[in-house]
Amino acid sequence: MAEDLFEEDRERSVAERLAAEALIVDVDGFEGPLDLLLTLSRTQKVDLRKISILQLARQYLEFVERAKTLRIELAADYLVMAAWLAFLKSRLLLPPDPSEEGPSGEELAAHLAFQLERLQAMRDAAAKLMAQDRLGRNFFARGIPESVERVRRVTFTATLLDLMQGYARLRTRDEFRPFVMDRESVFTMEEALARLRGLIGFSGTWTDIMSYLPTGWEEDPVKRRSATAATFAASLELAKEGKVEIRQSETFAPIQLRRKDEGHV
Amino acid sequence: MKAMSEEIEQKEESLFEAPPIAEQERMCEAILFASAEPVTIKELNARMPHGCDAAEALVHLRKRYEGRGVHVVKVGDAWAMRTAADLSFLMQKETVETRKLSRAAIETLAIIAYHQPVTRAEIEEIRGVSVSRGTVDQLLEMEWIRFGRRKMTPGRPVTFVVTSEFLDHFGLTSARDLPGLKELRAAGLLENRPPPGVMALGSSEDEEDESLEGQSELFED
Amino acid sequence: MKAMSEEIEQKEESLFEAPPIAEQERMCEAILFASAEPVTIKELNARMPHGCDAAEALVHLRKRYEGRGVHVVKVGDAWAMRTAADLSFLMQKETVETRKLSRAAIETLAIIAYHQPVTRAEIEEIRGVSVSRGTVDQLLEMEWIRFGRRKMTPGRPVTFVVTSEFLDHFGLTSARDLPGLKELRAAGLLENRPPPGVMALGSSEDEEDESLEGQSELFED
Repeated sequence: MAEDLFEEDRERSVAERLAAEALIVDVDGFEGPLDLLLTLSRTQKVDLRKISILQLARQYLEFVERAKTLRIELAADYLVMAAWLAFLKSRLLLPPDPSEEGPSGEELAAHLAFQLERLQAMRDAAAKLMAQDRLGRNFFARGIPESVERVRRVTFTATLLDLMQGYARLRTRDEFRPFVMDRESVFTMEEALARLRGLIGFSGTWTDIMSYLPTGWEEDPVKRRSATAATFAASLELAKEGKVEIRQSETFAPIQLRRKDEGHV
Repeated sequence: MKAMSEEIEQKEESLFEAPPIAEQERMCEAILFASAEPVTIKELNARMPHGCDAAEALVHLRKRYEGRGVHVVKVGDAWAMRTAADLSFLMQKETVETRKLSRAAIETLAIIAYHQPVTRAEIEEIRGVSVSRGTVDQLLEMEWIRFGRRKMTPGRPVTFVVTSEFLDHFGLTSARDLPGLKELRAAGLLENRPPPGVMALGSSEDEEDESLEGQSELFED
Repeated sequence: MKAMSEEIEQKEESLFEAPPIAEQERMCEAILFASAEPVTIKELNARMPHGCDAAEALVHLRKRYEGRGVHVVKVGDAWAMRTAADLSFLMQKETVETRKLSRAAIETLAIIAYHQPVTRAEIEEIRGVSVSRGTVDQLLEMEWIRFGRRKMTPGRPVTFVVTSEFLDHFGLTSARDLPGLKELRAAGLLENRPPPGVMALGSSEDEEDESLEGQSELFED
């Protein structure tokens, strides 16, 4: 390969050099280094299978050099390709070193040639594809398609397990209840408050708050406790609002309350 | 592309000589097929090479489609192709969708299966809610339940029983094959009850929100 | 309406006896004729009365339309009626302006069609440049390509394949009918030859994803 190097050089006409130069200006028009290589390869005017990769590498490196002198920024992948081609070039020019690992220069060159040929083949195929008779251009579909009415039929299904679970759910519903607090013996503060508000107007004198417990809540200790607590809390609330006064003579003595009149201080 | 330019040449030639009638028929066929609207004879003639006689071509085309799945029909003063009226039933696509029965339907069905013959009032008593007409209708329509004998009680209410289609669907020989509560429990179908006594005090404010539905959801999975 | 209910009756009867083949041919004709999109044999059979054999009816129908202005064509596993390509000169009125594809999109489309199923890395390896998102998006949006199976290689990359819409648009029965496919394969240009050694070219960093198998799967069956 090294021998025909100079011959190739001589063969390059001025016109081709000019063409290569023109490419520099148009670097944006290339779709990557492989596209550029393919374009450069056309100057060789040979079948891609017989292309001289060495010559192509030189053309490419020249291109990159020119771009540099013209201060054209080249994308990184163009530079990576340049480095790789420089490496390839040295491999192709130097006699093979038997101690060296890895593929030979010829193998690398053959692969690059294959890539170029494959890219070219895909471009040709793309052109052929686009030249096919095409729907809406060369042949046509029905112009008035008749709409297909969709009739949707729904069928319902259930499994035996669904059925049994459904029944089990029903039959065991009464056996237990979800988290509901038993409120039968609870007299809430809201209830006590409502009750006190209604009664307080008549309480001009000190009265034991126990006398305000609702009827029916005095006997059962559970109910009594709840009602007492609620009534006491309610009376505190009313005192806070300035509606009543509360007093207790000593610890555990009865708690008394009376209406707070405007006149009282 | 080549075909197209040949055709253009032919078009120019045809200023002097019209294509054979069979070819004209083909042209009418293609135009009527592809056109989004019915096409008048005038328009056909305008689109076909000079010297063509669309009216004559249509006579042939019409005859060719006689008795076929597609007809050449006149729409106003224009022509179109339409599928044959007797094949209109083909212009619908049936899609079958399978859905799970609603819970109300399953529960109603279960009660009928376990308690048959059973009246609507009895179903309602067991479910604790009224049974909607739609639910019963759906089960009747599916032919999984049918009316049984009237009950010899005041008002002689109708009863419901399950059908042999029901037994077929669920792979049962008779409704007596349905597992009982004990077996359901043994099979682990009733195990998901909440442990008793774990009442959360603070969370009980919204108890009135809880309906029967909400409650039994707890046991579902 | 009367005709339709008769037809439904006929449909039910035909559980036991299919209509004569000439009638089935008419039915296929009507269905294909009415549809702008290709219709699969499966759908044809689903829409025709029980017991019909759409595949057989289509053989007859196809023959009947040979040389006509409208053809019966196969698109993937579906069938459609299309006007004869040689009459395209009559159809200027119907021509739809298709969106112009970029060179990158056309090349990418061709690579997918000829190499399918193919990964993005493989496309990039062939083009020597990274594939922009927009290009793939555009082709996906046009429904000319779709995602294929993942490749059973490290990283399990997704693959792209062409769709039946692609075949329909380019008048191809299957991807095997792509122009020049045989020659390309014979020349070894559809092989995914890994580069010798470890030197990677251009953007093919992730070439270890690429395996030899799978490339020609589509064309094998």
